[in-house]
Amino acid sequence: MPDTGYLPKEKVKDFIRELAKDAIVHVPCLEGETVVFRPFSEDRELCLERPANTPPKSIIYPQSETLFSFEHKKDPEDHQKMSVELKVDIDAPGTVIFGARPCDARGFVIYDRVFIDTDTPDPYYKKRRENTLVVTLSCAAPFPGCFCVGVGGSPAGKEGTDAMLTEIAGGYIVEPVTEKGKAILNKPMVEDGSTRLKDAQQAQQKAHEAVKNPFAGGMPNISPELFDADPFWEQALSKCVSCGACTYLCPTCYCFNITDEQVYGKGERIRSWDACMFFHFTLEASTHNPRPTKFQRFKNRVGHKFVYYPEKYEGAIACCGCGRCIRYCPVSVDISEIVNDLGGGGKKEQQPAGSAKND
Amino acid sequence: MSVVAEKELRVVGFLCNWCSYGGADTAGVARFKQPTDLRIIRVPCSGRVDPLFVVKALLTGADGVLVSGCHPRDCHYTDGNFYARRRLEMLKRLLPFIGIDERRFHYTWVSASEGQKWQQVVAGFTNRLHQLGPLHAKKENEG
Amino acid sequence: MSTEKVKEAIAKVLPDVETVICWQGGFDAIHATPCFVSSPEQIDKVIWSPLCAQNLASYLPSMKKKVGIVVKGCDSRTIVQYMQEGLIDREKVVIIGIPCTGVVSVKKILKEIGHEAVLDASFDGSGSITVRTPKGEKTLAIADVCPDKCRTCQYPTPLVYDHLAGDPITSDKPKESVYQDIREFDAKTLEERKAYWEKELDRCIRCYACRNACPMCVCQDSCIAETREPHWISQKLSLQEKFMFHMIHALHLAGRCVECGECDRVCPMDIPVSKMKKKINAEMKELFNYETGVNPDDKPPMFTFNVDEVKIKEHKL
Amino acid sequence: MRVGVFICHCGNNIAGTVDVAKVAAETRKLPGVVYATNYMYTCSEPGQEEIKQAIQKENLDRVVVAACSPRMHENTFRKTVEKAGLNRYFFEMANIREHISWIGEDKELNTNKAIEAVKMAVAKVMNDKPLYSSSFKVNKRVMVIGGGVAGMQAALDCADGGLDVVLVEKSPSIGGMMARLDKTFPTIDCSICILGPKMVDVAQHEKIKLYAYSEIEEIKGYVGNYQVKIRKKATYVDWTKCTGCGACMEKCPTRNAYDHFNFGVAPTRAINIPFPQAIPKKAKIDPTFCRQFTKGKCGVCAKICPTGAINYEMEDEIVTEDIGAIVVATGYGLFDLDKFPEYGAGRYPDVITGIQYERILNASGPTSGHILRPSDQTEPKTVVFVSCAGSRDKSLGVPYCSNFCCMYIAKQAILTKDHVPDSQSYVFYMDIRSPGKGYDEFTRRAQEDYGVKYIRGRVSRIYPKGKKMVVRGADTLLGTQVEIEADLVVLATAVISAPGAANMAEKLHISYDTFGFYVESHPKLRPVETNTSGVFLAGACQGPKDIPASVGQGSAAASKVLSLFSKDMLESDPAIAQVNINACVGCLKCVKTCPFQAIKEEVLRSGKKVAKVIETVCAGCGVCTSTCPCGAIQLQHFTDNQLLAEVNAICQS
Repeated sequence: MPDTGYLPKEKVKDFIRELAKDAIVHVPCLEGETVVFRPFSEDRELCLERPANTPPKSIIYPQSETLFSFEHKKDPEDHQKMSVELKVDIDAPGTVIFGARPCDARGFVIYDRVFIDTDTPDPYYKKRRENTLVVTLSCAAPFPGCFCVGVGGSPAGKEGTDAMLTEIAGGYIVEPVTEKGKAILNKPMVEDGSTRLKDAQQAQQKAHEAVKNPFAGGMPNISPELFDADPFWEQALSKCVSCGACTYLCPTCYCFNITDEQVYGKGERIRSWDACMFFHFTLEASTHNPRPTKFQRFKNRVGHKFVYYPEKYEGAIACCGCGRCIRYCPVSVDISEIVNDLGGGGKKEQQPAGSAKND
Repeated sequence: MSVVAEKELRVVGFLCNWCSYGGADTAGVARFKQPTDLRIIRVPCSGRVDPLFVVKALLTGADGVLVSGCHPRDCHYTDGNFYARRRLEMLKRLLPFIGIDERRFHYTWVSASEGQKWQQVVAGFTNRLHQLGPLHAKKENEG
Repeated sequence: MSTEKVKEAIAKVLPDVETVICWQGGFDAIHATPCFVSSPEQIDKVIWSPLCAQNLASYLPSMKKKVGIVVKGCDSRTIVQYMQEGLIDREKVVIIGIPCTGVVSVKKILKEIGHEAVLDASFDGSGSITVRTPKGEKTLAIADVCPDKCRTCQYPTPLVYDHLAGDPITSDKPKESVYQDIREFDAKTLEERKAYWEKELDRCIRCYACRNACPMCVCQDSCIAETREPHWISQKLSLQEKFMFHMIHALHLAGRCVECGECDRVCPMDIPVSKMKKKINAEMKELFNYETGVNPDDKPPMFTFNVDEVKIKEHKL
Repeated sequence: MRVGVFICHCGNNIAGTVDVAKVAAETRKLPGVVYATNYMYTCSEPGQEEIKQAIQKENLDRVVVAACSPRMHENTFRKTVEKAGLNRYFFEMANIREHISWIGEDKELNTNKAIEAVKMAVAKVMNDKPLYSSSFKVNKRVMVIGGGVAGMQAALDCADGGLDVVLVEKSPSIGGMMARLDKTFPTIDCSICILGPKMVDVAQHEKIKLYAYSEIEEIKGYVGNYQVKIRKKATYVDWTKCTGCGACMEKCPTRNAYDHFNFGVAPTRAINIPFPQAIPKKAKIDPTFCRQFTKGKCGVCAKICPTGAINYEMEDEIVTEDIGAIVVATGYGLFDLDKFPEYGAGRYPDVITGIQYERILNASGPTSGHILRPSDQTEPKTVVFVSCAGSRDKSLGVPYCSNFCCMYIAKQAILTKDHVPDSQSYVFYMDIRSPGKGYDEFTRRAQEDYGVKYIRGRVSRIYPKGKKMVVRGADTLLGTQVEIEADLVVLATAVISAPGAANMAEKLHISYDTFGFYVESHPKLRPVETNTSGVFLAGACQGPKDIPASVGQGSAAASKVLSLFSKDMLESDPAIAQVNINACVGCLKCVKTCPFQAIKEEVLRSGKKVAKVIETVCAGCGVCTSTCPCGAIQLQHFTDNQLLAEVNAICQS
């Protein structure tokens, strides 16, 4: 069996159909002007031309998920006795994410460290991650706001991916990354692509060079003084409207909230995405909030991605440079600009460890 | 446990304490027979009825919502129903825009002495809803 | 329309105020971003062009000191509405008005250029924008890529201002055109409308960008979409909950939406968020002959009443 | 949470069409409910005792009673749970009688509906919060609006009970309708002879402050603390100087002014004292007729007045009175003759109303008590009375019975015979309604002793023929047409609500029915109370009633005021709006919509602007709660979450 496959353009749909035989295949679909991941069905309009507005993160890490459901049950013999019945469902069906971008897949690596590679893995995330095959599509050109190369990624990066497609004339080169990914080379629509791999590599190289690198001179060395200076954030964030677009569209944001939603004796315990841009983030029951202003909350967002996470995970930056937070920000807040400003001109010597480790 | 399947629809009524709740009591005292679908929530004034209650009910399972207050000028709180009238009219005009039949929402004025009118309102609205049928597809294990 | 006139006006106003809220260039050549100018040397970075789409008036209620602000005609309705509702102290705002012939919608430009990264963009002064991408150049008429609100703009010149940067202009758009889209949507069947909203709202990710960018959403951190006291909606991501959120948004804006279109502009999922509010506005016009953000002495219709409502007829069963 | 549910049979009223045992059984399955039982009469003493015992024994912390309407017994049971140590707001009622058992015929559906009603109540009670009243001082002054016999009685009883009374009368004299009557039935007592002394008592009572010729402008406040603005209408006569000598009236050159007191039977002067016994006996000028006002010159009265009391420049004056309770005794009005086209629509001078005939009969009336018909001042020999002129007539008039017309017709017929012994009276009637003490005997006397001819049937037409009025009607007992050539026709026009009754109700925040009569709190058990605490009703403003009933209600209302004022402090209703200052964004939309101006702006120490509820002014309507976009101002006991719990109980479970 060859190491590299080739998928002719006209067979893409057949290929997805084939995958859909024993898994739910999430594909980027065009809805109006919006690209969103949807479970594949024949009436969907596939869109591989540009990254989805929302990353596929919710497929493995849902925006809102039921951890368990509960119901208060009365003892039929003694109505004074009541028990609580719990139901947990952590089963995850076989799933394929098709057409995610390398930055999207890289987001999963950031989550894996938090939810899987620990002493207490999260069963819900773990099960879904294990049962999901990630087939990415490398980017041929950058999109507004993209800066993956600045944070150690690449338009053809393979972190978090099981197999990667790269567009060449007439079709796609299929490069398996993991054992799981190799299996798709067996699908009947996939031809041998070994001879054309270099075309793909050329395209990848070209794309890599076209991506803007805001940290061209190296990752800024964040100044602790600036980082802790309120005026810095007030200056940089006056325009921020504290919405959750940046966090909810971010492939690497994973803060969550847990709430019980019940109506009349039964309900569910829900885990849902939180966003550090919201006032309710870290709002305490006493009504005290350690981060009462948007400045403090945005500091948390930058800190989490560029300071705290790297401190905890051997320098890995919790940002994949997909550019969505810049692209979709109502007031065009540019996180790369803020990180640069935080550097105050000082640069780190080397590329981020997160990517270096895997190279 | 819920409304009796096939026979009843889910109808939520918000009644002001002073007029319409009293009107419903008057209808009861006079034994004016009515369909059984309606479930009544007592509020002090129709002005207390945030249109969002109507929306919430219609979105979460009600087949119809009825709001009834004192006749204009006869509000126990002087002006409450004047606000209600504007808000509820606005809602009535918005509902079809979002795809909910405006006939599923009715607002009216019934005084404490109008037992007969109350009977007509309940019967008329319930019949209308039965003609329209259920709003929601049958739910399985809705919680 | 000239940046120089705006800069001059800012320079004139600046000594009187803490800061002037205006626009500067954004992360690429088709984005502008709000900026807060508080010293003369910062004036240089100020721009004024059809890129300046954001409604800066939204920042006013949160300003504690006296500020200057640059507004377009449409943005000025926000200020008028704030005055109606007592949300700002007019004495503490110095308004630099700009007569505006229309701005551009970044979303529409991106659609035209295939969502490519933008290398450069320029305006030729005669109503078109030329955008350069790695794939080449494209010249677009602003009239083709303007937000929908510009197509029916009735107030190109601000309704309230202290300084006007430019000469007043009047609208050449027919008044009837404003709610044409609403009337067209009204003409659809109930099922079509229902299906439309189910499809559109299903994309909502509840990021609340529409809410937070909305100048009239006064609650912000206290929004009942997130509270448990009261607990109107849950954290589930069902269509029902999304619908409920948008109804909260729409009903709280009933007779208050100034049609600035910020909600539509900022939605990352391209949901036509403003549509329900515009529908209500059309009804407010019909019922009470009320138009938001036009006359500072008007009363928002949901906070007042007439003992005899001429247009509201009792509904029969 | 430990909720106890008590399901009432109400004898057979509920148990007849609701399976109460099943309701109890299903209720026991509800989460939170630890005790549920059904009982024959929950409101009875043993029934209430059972609730108290269950609270102790089962350690209940919330109680639901499924029985009749909360408008009936909510207070009863609140007191019950309070006596057992629970907060009175940890109680809810499910109305399974008026709203279920009495209106539904299908027992299965009724039972299911009752189960749901209980479920809603349980959902609500589990969201209830304890609320605590605060107390406030009562201003022990009472205002009586209306100086007719009912209002006078109320004023005198209150004053005799030691209260300060403010009596407001819109016409120049107190006395009301009774002062216009000639005699009263069934005793043929002289009306003014028995009323006059009462009027004098009112005038002389040191505790009663009288505002005659004054109207209520505005009422603000709440029980115990009302502020009432009174408009003292301009009389153009300084009443502090006027001695009531009547010289002005004698000399006034304008002789065609409309006489309101005599209902226009004859004209009066532009400056007049309405009647000899008027209290206060003071003159007033009617500017619509006075030449000084219409033509700009005259001044006769000013010249003639011995005390110089005339003041043409006088203007209305507004005074404010602080009071604690209000008795409304605004009386009634009469149906207009214009409404009867078939009776000439008021065009025939010899077709008059019953009250006009009273004035003609009256010794101090325009004819000095001689019966002379208006057209030619001759003595009528044939008089026809038409009862139910507008009453019990859905198409032209009002559907109800005007209560006292049958009686006064009999009285007037008797008096006619007394005055003109050779006269013959006829009465067209539908039914003779005479259920009072001695009443039926009275109507029989009219027929048997005075020869009044009663014809059962309605009058279809009245038209002139020479000097006579032809009354054409049916005699339904004989089954024939009847035509009577009468000299005078008296119509017993329907009693309607007083002019401006609706407007007054709106000022008072009380309810009125379709016809403008004020609605009492309960038709049987709270006949003089209204739903607005501190406002009581007396007399015909609540519905047509005769003198003894009006006097009785006047006294009843007074006793209610006296018992209300027996305490120095009143307890406030804690179910009012409350602001969560953490959630409040200070947009102050609630301030704009509050119907009571009960919300004001407050600046916290942090500089944050928030809304603040003035507790004593808030009436608990909840308009603010539905106005507040962020849910920061919540009407207690009807909060968003409490109502949502009910909505969810219906829609989502």
